[in-house]
Amino acid sequence: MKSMTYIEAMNEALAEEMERDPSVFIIGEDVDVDGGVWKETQGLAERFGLERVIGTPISESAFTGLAAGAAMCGLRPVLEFMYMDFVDVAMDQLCNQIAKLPLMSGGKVKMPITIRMCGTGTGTREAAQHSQSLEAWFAHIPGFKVVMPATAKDAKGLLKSAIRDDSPVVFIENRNIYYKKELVPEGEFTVPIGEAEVVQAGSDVTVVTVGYSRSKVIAAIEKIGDACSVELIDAKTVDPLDMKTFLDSLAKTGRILIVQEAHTECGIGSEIVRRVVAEGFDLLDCPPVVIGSKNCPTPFSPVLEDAVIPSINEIMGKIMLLKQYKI
Amino acid sequence: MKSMTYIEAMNEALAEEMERDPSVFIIGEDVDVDGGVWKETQGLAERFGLERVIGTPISESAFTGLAAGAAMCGLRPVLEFMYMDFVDVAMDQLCNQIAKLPLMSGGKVKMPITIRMCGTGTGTREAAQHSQSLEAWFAHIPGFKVVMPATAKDAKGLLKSAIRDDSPVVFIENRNIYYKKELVPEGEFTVPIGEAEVVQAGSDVTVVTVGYSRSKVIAAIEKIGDACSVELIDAKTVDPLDMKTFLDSLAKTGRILIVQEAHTECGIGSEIVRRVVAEGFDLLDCPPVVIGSKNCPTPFSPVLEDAVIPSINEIMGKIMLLKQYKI
Amino acid sequence: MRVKNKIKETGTAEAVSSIYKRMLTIRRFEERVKQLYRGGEIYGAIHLYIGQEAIAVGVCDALEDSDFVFSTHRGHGHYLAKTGDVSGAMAELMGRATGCSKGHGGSMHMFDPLKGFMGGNGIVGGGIPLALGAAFAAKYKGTNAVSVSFFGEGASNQGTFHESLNLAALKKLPLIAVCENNRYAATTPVKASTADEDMAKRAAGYNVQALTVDGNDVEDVSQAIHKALSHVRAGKGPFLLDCKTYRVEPHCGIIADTRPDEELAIWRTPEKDPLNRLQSQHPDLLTDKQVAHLELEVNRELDQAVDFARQSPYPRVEQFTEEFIR
Amino acid sequence: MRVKNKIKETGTAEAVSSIYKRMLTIRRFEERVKQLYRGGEIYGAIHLYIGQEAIAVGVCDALEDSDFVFSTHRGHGHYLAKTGDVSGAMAELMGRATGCSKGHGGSMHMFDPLKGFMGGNGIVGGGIPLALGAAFAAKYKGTNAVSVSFFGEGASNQGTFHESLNLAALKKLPLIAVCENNRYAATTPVKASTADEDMAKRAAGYNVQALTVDGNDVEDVSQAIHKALSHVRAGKGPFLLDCKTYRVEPHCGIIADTRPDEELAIWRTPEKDPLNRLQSQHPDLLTDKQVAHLELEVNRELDQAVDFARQSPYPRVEQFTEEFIR
Ligand SMILES: Cc1ncc(C[n+]2csc(CCOP(=O)(O)OP(=O)(O)O)c2C)c(N)n1
Ligand SMILES: Cc1ncc(C[n+]2csc(CCOP(=O)(O)OP(=O)(O)O)c2C)c(N)n1
Ligand SMILES: [Mg+2]
Ligand SMILES: [Mg+2]
Repeated sequence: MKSMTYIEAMNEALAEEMERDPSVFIIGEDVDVDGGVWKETQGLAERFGLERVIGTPISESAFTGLAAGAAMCGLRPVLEFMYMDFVDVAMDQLCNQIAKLPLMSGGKVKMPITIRMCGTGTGTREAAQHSQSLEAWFAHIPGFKVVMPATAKDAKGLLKSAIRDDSPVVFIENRNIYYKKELVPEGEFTVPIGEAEVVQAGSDVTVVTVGYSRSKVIAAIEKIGDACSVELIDAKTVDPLDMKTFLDSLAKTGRILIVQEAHTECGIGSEIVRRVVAEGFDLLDCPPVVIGSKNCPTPFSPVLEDAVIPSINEIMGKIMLLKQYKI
Repeated sequence: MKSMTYIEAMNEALAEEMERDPSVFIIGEDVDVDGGVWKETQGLAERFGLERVIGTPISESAFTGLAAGAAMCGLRPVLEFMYMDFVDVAMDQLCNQIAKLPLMSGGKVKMPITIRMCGTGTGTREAAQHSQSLEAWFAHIPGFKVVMPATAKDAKGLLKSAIRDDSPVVFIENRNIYYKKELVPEGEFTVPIGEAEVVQAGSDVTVVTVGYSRSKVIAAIEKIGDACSVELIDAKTVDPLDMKTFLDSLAKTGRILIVQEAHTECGIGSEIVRRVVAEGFDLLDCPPVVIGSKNCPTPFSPVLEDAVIPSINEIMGKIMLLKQYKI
Repeated sequence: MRVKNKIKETGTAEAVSSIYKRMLTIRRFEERVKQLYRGGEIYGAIHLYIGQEAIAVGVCDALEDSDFVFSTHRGHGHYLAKTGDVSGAMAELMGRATGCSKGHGGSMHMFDPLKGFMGGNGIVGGGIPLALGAAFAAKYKGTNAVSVSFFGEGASNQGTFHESLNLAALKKLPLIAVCENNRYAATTPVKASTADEDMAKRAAGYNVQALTVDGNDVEDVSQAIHKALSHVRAGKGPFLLDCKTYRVEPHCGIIADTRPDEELAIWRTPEKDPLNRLQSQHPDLLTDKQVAHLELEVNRELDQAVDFARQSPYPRVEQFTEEFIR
Repeated sequence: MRVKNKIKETGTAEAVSSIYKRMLTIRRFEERVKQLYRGGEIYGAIHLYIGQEAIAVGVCDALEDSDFVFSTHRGHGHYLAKTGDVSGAMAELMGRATGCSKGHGGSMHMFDPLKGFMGGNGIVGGGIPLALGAAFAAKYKGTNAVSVSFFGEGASNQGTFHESLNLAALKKLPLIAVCENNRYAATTPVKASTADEDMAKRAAGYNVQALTVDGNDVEDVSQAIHKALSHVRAGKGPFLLDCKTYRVEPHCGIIADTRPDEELAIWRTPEKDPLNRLQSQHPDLLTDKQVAHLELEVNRELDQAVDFARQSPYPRVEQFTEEFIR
């Protein structure tokens, strides 16, 4: 194991994959000269040349389409949005083109693209247009896989899997964990898409985390201490969902909480609830609960932002509520 | 009551609202000269002038923003997308601007815009880029109201309510019912946003329909006949949801099916399930079920399209399954 | 069945007759489609290419199989001109498993990547960035391929047009942007959609070279595309062709045509018609008798294509489910 | 508190000193913001306007309260120039209830619609279509108002730029597009983002008139905006100003500046600095002593604004919940 940040882990994944496969290239704003505004591509232009590390103008539709067209011709682009919120300007290329062309062509066209959503997150007072976690949009549109690594290890392993996957993979990062050092296995490894991880076994309540919320839930569990035995599952991939892992846990606990940073309505949590009740109704001792951001655009002022995004207190409260729920 | 089509009913609503309020104007592709490709604005340019019925180039981002800017200055635009699928090219103006500016301005800016999603629907062999029902995207983003009228009467009444509303309202139409004659009350009336309708009372199973699926469910109920007493509820508004009406019905039946045209994953159905289990867990005799389009882009060939969109048979099957479900 | 879709020599009798035949194939194909659509054998959204044949054929004749074409909602002509695959197109329109997209795509989504046909597009302006991507791939791999993006004058008002031309120019990509200015976008006339319809002026904003072309004259198209190709293949960056033409048919199935008769009449004359035009330019190389013979040949090929499509099976739901539903 | 943000006369001592003072207010405001950001009292994403003061002040000086301004992520200068509201801006940056957006918006989302300031924007290119809408509303209502859209050279590569200019030209809307070409978009130099950085050439593609402006010379900006205004107010359609300037600060809080020192040095000279420039153009009307006096005045006003913001309450969660959470 070695100690590195989420950003460094992804950077290493990119370098390894570019080394391994000359069809892999990187495209996005500012990725070339200075290694990206998050330092996510640092050193790659020097190492692999400006032919493979392509800085672009602020033209997300065009460069997303560029990646798509290149993928149709056999390349493996890694495409970057500087913040996930900016995907709104390129939704057509993503959802009408990238997601649909493989089917519409009768399978004649492949779309091996990794779409990195950099800088996703809340809590840094960047206001409504820089605070969205839009995984549910992509889970709603058939054609994508959607992953949300919450650790440096998963960031590296899932990024490598995404790059090797023949489907378009939406890869959602979180800016709050970019620069924290963590332990990552040395050398070559991948983390499979489609598998959740039981981070901590427990018997009272199952908590499924989506992306960054893992950190908040771990903090909540620490505070709760012995008062509740939580089985913590990091979903990691939100499309397709690893229902088996969720249901196996539910069979033990009978109680499930899903925590996401995104707005609750029509989010991944709602989808997990739909499937949990459809596939595990008899396992439930109480209603599944979802915690997400409240139903308003994210306000700037810290007092307001803290009130609308999931908090450790809210998570603790709901965990205890679930534990104590009597049918 | 008079007999008119969904298109005629909306046309009448537009004319009445333009007559009533000079700040109402219409903007969209082809809406001016020939009355729109669906004939939805027929006669309006002649009657109200080309200053108030604005045809545009194929520049959805710019004319959506135009409507938004005009609304910020006190006008009440009715904005048209020729097909709902084309919103992808204007998602930023819709979701980052229109939905968020009222909050980000501390309430200083209002966005009284009606966003008509014309020509939504499946079943007409228009393939993957002309077959999407994207209400869940807008329900996921705070700041919109979202309505989906399924009858000519509701089309008229909800369109008038939408135009008068100070929030942006996403108004989703369905092309399959555009030209069918139905009875509509004469003269001035509105249908309130946020209220579902119990279309038919019943005691065995609650079926909630989202938009056009109402027609399919009615056909299924007719076929089922006496075999099951269905309480049919047309959600009409999908954001905010009229949970009270759903839960009141569930209290009678204990069983609930939700039918939507959209893809199932992270759709309105999933959201309704989340809330039904959260707010009415004890009322449930069996797991809530959602029927939506299968998890692939909509294929062109009729045999394939029919296999992936909700069918009357599938609806019948699920209704009977719910009725017979033993805990 | 595939018909021959490319010749090497030009100006010879064989070349003229081959070009003529390919334009005729598109014309008659589209007329059949219209009939079959009315008869209920073809469905969905159908946009006919009638009247614009010179552009598709003139451009594609100059391309290799290894060059890429990205098409639009009005793509039958582009598909036929690039691939020559009449049967695959017809079967696709009838939703059959033998269709060029296995019946999954339909009229707006025909594909034949092996022949460099990278798909139609149901989203106006949606294909331009994709074409940019193929141009990028060609440069990345160091092949000599070019990427051609067809789009209408209506599409030139989408943001993707602007972004893609700028990016192509910056990165000196081998992109040829072919604007088919047929004077209408659905019911909207060009003067109501495009503040200045001279695309060369738009191209100049990105330092992109451009030529204005008579889109009803296949020889003019041909000259222009060859100029564009030598520019682009020399690594000098993108090129734009602004082809002036006219949409003689209504926009598509569902929309009535309310354009003034006088206007339509101008564009329905033999002088404007790209087929007559070519023949009149080469009366010696292409006699009436030869034309009559080509008519017979094309009709026979289309009969075969329609039969092929009709006899083809629909896609199998189980197989589709297995392969595409997650 | 609001500082005076408009004068009628030009070329007089009062006018020059007023313009100077407004530029100085922006400069010193931004310097305070930098300090307060480092000190943790201001947070979020902060993009400073230092070095571009001549553009905001030159443009806004020519506008009425009833004219509209749509700004960008780099909007403090525009806000101050249009509204004069130093306290509301400072309180907003500190997330207070007294902020111009009640603390809901922050640096990129300042609003004062009553003064015609229609908001910043966190999405590059996002504000241009909105500005088009205000121009439309002005024409619709028959007022004589104009709508000004500020944007960077980076934003000129977004599709919205293209679509909005075309639409404004078609509908002859009173839109003034002000491009602030500060030669960088984050770390990307203009030559890597914009195939031809002459915006007038882009404008020509839509038959839109344009002027190239020295964005560091407030008098040049002023002349240009007055020309634009008379064109636009006469109903002749949109106008574009291409203001050449330089971003002397790093892009924003989080991003290190790796530009070559020699390049930065060129733009940090007194000749380039818009404040020095104005004074050197009018040494008689604006003496060093007067400048020193203005410094004092501006600093006092900023002290007050900082105090005001610090003493202001945060927004109340209950009230916010009531009003905004559905
Ligand atoms: C983004 C988008 N907006 C609108 C449409 C509907 N539509 C289909 S074709 C068309 C007209 C296109 O005009 P043009 O680009 O000139 O091509 P033409 O039809 O003339 O060949 C329109 C408006 C669409 N398919 N996609
Ligand atoms: C759609 C979108 N893409 C990217 C960004 C990130 N971003 C913010 S400012 C900026 C640079 C903008 O450059 P320019 O338009 O020249 O304005 P400047 O910062 O130079 O004032 C970028 C890339 C964004 N906010 N929105
Ligand atoms: Mg056209
Ligand atoms: Mg800039």
